[in-house]
Amino acid sequence: MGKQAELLAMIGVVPVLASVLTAALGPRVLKHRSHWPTLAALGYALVLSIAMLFSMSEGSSYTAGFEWLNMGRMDIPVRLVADPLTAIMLVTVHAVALLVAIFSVGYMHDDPGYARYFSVFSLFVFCMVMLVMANNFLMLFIFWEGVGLCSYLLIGFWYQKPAAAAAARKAFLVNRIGDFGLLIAVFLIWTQFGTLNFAEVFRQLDYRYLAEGKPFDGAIVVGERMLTHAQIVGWPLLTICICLMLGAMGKSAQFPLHVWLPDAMEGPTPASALIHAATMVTAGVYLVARCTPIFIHAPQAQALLAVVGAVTALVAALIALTQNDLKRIMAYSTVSQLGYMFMALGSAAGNPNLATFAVIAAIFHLFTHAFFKALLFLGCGSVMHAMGGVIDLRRIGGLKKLMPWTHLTFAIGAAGLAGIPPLAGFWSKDEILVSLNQASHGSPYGLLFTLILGIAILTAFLTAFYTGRAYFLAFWGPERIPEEAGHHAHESGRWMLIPLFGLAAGTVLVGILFGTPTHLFEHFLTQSESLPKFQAVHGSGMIVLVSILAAGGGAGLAAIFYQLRPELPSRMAQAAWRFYDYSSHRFYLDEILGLILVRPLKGLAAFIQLFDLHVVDGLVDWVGQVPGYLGQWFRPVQNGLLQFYALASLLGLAVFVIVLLAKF
Amino acid sequence: MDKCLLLMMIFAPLLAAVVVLLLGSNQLVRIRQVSLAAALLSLLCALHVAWHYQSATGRTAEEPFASDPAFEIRVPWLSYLPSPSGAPSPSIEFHLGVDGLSLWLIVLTALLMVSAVLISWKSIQTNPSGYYALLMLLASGMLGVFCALDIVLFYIFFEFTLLPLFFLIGLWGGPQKRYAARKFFLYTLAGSLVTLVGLVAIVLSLVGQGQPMTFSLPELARQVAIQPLPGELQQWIFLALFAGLAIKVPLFPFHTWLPLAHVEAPTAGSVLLAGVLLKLGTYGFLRLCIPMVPLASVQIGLPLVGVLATVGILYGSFCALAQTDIKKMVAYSSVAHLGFCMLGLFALNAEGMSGALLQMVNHGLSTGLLFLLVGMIYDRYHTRQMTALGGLNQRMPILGLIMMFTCLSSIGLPGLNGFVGEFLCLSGMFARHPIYAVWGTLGIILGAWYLLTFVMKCFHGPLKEPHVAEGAIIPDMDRRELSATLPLVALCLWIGLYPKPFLDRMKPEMEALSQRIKQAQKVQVYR
Amino acid sequence: MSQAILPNYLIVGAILFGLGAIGFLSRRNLILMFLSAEMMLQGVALNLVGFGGHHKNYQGQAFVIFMLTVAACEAALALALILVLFRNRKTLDVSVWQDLREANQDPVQDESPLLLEPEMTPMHFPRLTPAGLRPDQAASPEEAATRG
Amino acid sequence: MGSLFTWVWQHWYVLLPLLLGFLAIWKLLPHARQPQSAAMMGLGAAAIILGGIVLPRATGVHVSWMFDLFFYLFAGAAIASAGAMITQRNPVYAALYFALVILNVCGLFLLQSGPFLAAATVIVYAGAIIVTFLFVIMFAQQSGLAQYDRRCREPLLASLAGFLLMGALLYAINASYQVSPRLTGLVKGLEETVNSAAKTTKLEVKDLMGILRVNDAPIDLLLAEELNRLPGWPEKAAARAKLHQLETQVIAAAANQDTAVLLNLVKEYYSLAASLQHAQQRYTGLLGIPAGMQTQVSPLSRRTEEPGHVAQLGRTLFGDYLLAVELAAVLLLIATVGAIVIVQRPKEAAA
Repeated sequence: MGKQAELLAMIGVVPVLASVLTAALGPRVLKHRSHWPTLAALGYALVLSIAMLFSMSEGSSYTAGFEWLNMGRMDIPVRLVADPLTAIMLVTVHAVALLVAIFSVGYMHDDPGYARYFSVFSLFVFCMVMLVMANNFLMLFIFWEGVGLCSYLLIGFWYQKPAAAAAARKAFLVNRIGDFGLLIAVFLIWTQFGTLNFAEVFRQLDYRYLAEGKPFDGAIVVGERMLTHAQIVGWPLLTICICLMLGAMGKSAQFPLHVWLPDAMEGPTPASALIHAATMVTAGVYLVARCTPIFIHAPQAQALLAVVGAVTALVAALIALTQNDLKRIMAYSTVSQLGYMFMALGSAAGNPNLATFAVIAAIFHLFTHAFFKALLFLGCGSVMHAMGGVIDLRRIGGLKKLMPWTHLTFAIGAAGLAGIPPLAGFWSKDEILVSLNQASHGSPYGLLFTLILGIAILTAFLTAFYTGRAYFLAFWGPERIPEEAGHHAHESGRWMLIPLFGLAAGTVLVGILFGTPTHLFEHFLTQSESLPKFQAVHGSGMIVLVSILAAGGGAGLAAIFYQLRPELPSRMAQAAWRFYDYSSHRFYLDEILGLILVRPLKGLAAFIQLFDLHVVDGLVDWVGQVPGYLGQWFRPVQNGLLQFYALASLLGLAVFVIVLLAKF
Repeated sequence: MDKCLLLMMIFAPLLAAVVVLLLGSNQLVRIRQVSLAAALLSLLCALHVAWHYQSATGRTAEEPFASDPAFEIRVPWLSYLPSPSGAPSPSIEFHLGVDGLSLWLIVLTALLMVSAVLISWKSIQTNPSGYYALLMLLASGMLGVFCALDIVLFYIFFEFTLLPLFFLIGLWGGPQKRYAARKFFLYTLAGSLVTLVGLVAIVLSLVGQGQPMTFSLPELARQVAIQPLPGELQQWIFLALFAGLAIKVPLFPFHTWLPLAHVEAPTAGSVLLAGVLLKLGTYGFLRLCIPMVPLASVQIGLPLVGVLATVGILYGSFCALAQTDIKKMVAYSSVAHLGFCMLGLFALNAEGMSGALLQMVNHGLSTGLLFLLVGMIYDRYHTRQMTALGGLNQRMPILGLIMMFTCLSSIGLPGLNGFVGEFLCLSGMFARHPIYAVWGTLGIILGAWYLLTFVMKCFHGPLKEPHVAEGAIIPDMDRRELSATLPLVALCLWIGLYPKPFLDRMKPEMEALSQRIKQAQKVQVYR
Repeated sequence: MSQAILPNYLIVGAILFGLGAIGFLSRRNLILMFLSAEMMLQGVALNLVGFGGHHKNYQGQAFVIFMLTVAACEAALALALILVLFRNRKTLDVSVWQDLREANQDPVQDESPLLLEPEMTPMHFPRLTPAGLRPDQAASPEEAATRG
Repeated sequence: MGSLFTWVWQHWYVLLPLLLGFLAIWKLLPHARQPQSAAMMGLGAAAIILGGIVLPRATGVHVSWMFDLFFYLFAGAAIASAGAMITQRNPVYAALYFALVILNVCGLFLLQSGPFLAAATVIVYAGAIIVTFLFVIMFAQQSGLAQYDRRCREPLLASLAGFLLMGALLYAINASYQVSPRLTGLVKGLEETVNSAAKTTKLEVKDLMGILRVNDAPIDLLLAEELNRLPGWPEKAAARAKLHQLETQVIAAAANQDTAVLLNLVKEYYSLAASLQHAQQRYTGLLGIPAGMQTQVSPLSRRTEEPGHVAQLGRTLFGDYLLAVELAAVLLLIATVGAIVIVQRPKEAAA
């Protein structure tokens, strides 16, 4: 116990130490060596998390912490807890973060905000780590917003650029909408369960869940109130789940709150790789996975989750088809893949026995996705670095020869994303499809999940297609180098290549090592206490075949379109110009949101301002003038005649005395 | 020694005011030094009190206001009747003390005073002796309100704060200063006169119930606990107290004096107005309304304040969103923030009320900081229009950093002070009445919207600054400005990262008060 | 001596007080107003003396003495003030002094003329009885010429 | 309305002289368009005479008729000259009438054994103030009658206000000296019983007990209640003790069915009620003097029991009120200085 607690505390403390150290010493002392604290901390933390992973064999959780807030019934300790789910998240975060940090050393090397970058980077890792180690909803929320802050700071890293500043604000605000939901969920959980502790909440729910089967007519004491079972498992739980889902949608960029993520690409590419691809955006998935015991009781919410995921996956994939900015394609693919994970999480709707498998599928996809998406982003970064910041696919091309290593790793990443076996993406995507397939049989939402399964397969096809498109346009064909590149147009340096290799290796290996072939991941995660009893689901050969066909078909089509017959795409675009227009304008979602949300609110603000100035304040001023008007009425009384005054006072006195006498 | 601390804290500024007036306007340097010394002395006393403060033990619902006896001063002041028998006659007392309700507000006030003196260092050139004397008078008044444990003394200090600020706005303010000062003064005075009626009603109706006459707040609270006032009378008293306090807070429809006064006031005036004077209203609710008329607070306070505060949060946020003047935006944001505060207060449970008290301190720190920083911008560019400014981060990185920090604290980012207060307020309200809390929570989205828009417009993007004198280099924050802001920043961080010590010192009072509310409701049910 | 005399004194005092009040309110001559006020004082003095007699002590009378003193002071100051006022406007009419009215108010004026103009009867001064020498005989012709 | 009428009917003796006086004063005040009429003067005189008949309280113990005569003389003359003073058009005459008022008031002072006071008032007012005023009047109004003396400001309202106030005061005084009608009835009833007992010797215990229980409230209670209206009566405690004693005796007598004792008790009650009635004429009402406010005379002025009003007044003034006398002297001095300063012409104006 003690040892594990120390491990946890160290994992939490080390990155923040690095952050503070870099912030304090960076600009004056460390300067170009500002990355060392971060690298050291991340390396150390990675070792610790792996140690944690291996010592987790018993499936137990460990805690360490102190009182943070204690008032009334609100008792919030800062307490770290580790279970298998956390351990996996920790390893993923630290591994990807370390590699991205190494990449950043090369990528950011002459930026004036070098120290600032690494300071925020470490802070982000700290927040992310604490987010996954939190043992209660409030701490989770705190670090949930913390990662949001870091994301804001990194998107707006080059704050001189108006686009970056606007994107940063947009990200923060859209996230806040999600946070609103999460906060409401926290309040609801607190009032309904009387505690914010995960384990406590889950235990109570479990108890109730068990009681459901029995003839249960008593009341359950929650906090200070007596509630019947129906009162708790009914709408409050559904509301909690929908609010939690809103939070997850904001952070994980689900439709229609996904609009911030593509804009977030204004930040430095490595930051995008870490935050907006591999780790932070998966926090929503983590949250839903963590709260599986709650979601089990609200199948409607789970179904909604799957629908949202499906819509997101499809819409993002469609948009990605026609984007020309390499990073934006990757951003939309991230959105799409997150939608995939949501679909998986939702697939347990009305079928509690499937829940664990669904969570495993989603988390496994999260795990593999972190590797290949970080790889792809870093690849983009490498290209961008070489091309002097230009990643417009219309202006670059044929970089295969110029940047051979980048090309190779990018190809691996792209294949991983497209789901080409035996790379990581294939295995995880396959599991999701299996889970969806299972859901479409024998659950109350079977028909819905059949549709969603279809969408998932379609999305898989589209994913392979646009990934292939990006890959072929960037690396094949005639060599095109924009003039901004200048003397930079060469293969990236050591600092940037080593992480690429590391991530490529991960992309190739993790699927085979941990996935369906070995079931290691499955076994490990099922030790989690909070997950219901595991029931193995066996994939069918049909699904595997369809998956391979979709991936291969998409990639092949991309090869035909952009390599063999380059004139086809423009003809297609002309033929289906309406669709092309919608897609390239992202279905006008930003505009629609602006029209139905932002503009009316701004109008409301202007109206309220005028209302305040003229009605509320006008009323106050009017009331202030009333004495003046009254005074005008009574002015003639002051006529300056001494005797008139005396007469008035004497009459008054007489009346007063008479009134007084009338009482006797 | 300890007994004199409160006296020293309150009267050091008063003494400084006299000295400053005697010095006359010519000795600018001396004036500043004396004022700063007095403010620092007050701060030292306040910190000493906070450090050595011991919560009186055994606090119950009957006796929520037992101040720390180590610092208590109690001297009969105005005797009501001579008592031939030698028994203590009922008298208005000079009764000062510190308890969990006032402790942090006292520290906040003393801290903000130092900042206020420092920020006025160079910007006040006309008649500085008058200015600093008024500032010091204001400090005395504000500290006095928080220390007063006698209902009449409380009211005296409460009204005493009006006058210096009236002159500060009216003499050293902006172009519309006369109108602003007059409105501020008349509006708040009109309300607080009704409050006086309420205060007198509390004392006299307790006497009417056969209790011995007293003006001491702890005594009154005890009497009310033993024999609560009748329900209808409670409601009238509540409404009377509400009239003045709601204007002071200011709650939604009574807020219009605030933006005007803020915009026109000199920077130090704005800082103290937002940082401390608005708290007099919320503090009044906490000190007078809730313990004295608990039943009315539940019966009419909750729906009334709940609706007004919720509307105020959204309304203030939208107004702030529409502003182009930075100071006006901050002023409207105060309306929203105090909406949170009131929401927490009238949750009437320990979480909500402690959140409200913490939020008072937080708002003092964050909004005080915002006004300080806006003042610094105004000192440099002589404009407060967002449209005229842009990309200031490049010119003044430190100012930009602190501004960013302050805005984040103001929008309630976890890890900074604003969050703890808002969270406790809203969660308290959620337990009491979820609908208000949900609407109030929407306010945090809007808060982020207008503050981040302001940061984006003024501090991000390409550099844009109004024309300043030829060849003049706009400097970043200097040491004086840093020393005015950094203590506040540090306190923001501390409260945000580890609020427990702050909350622990107010915990007994809060739990006693919430206990009292519960008792009042129970009595109502079983009657 | 009769004890029930007190109410009678009070009645007389009240009547004097009321009549004095009427005089003060209606008469426009400054001096008459002052005299009316003094008459009100007399009413009060009667009250005091009556009570003193009722209680068989001298407090009432002592108070009246003080009232006398104050009335004397008052008379001195009032006369002085009346003189100053008269010097300024050459009249004793109190209605002339209405400058302290609200701004924008018209001054109050007597609307109707007097029905009876003050009769300007020639004044009759008392004559001394003639005694001694006739002046015109004793005086020199020059003096007589100047007198004529 | 009816109750108002009843009220008016009950108080006609206050209201009627007041109404007459009001009409007279209103009409007599100098109007611009009305000459003063002799009829109105007659009305005023009638008001004074009527008031003189109905208003004064009957003296309790009869004293020398000279005293009453002089009182009526002085009071009537004072009121008449007061009325004449405020209605006079010629300020010189008004001042002279004022002097007359002063002289009459001084006469009243004399009746209240205040010779020094009377003398001082005559000297100060008639001798000093009036003369000075006359000087001023003559100095200021050499040209004869002035416009403003021939019309007055708001005669109706002014007299209304004055008479309202006067009426209120008179009513208060009247009310204060009214014997409770219940007590009057009680005394009358007891008197009848006593008288009838003197004529016939046969009296039933029942009848006597009946008279002792007036309208079902025991006579003790009634008397105790009436006694409570007399806070300032010096013999109150004795009366209460007596009442208590009678109560116990009545109980004993009723138990014994002893007619003679009971009759005796009725007589005792009669004398007690009569003394109460007498006391109420002097002490009841708003002006009843509380027991705590008994006169306190300092040892200084009580040192000698020497007769002589002036000496005692002097002792009071220079004993009890020495400081006040000194202050009054200072006040006089200051007033003198002030008057001189005020009247001084500004130098340039003088030059």
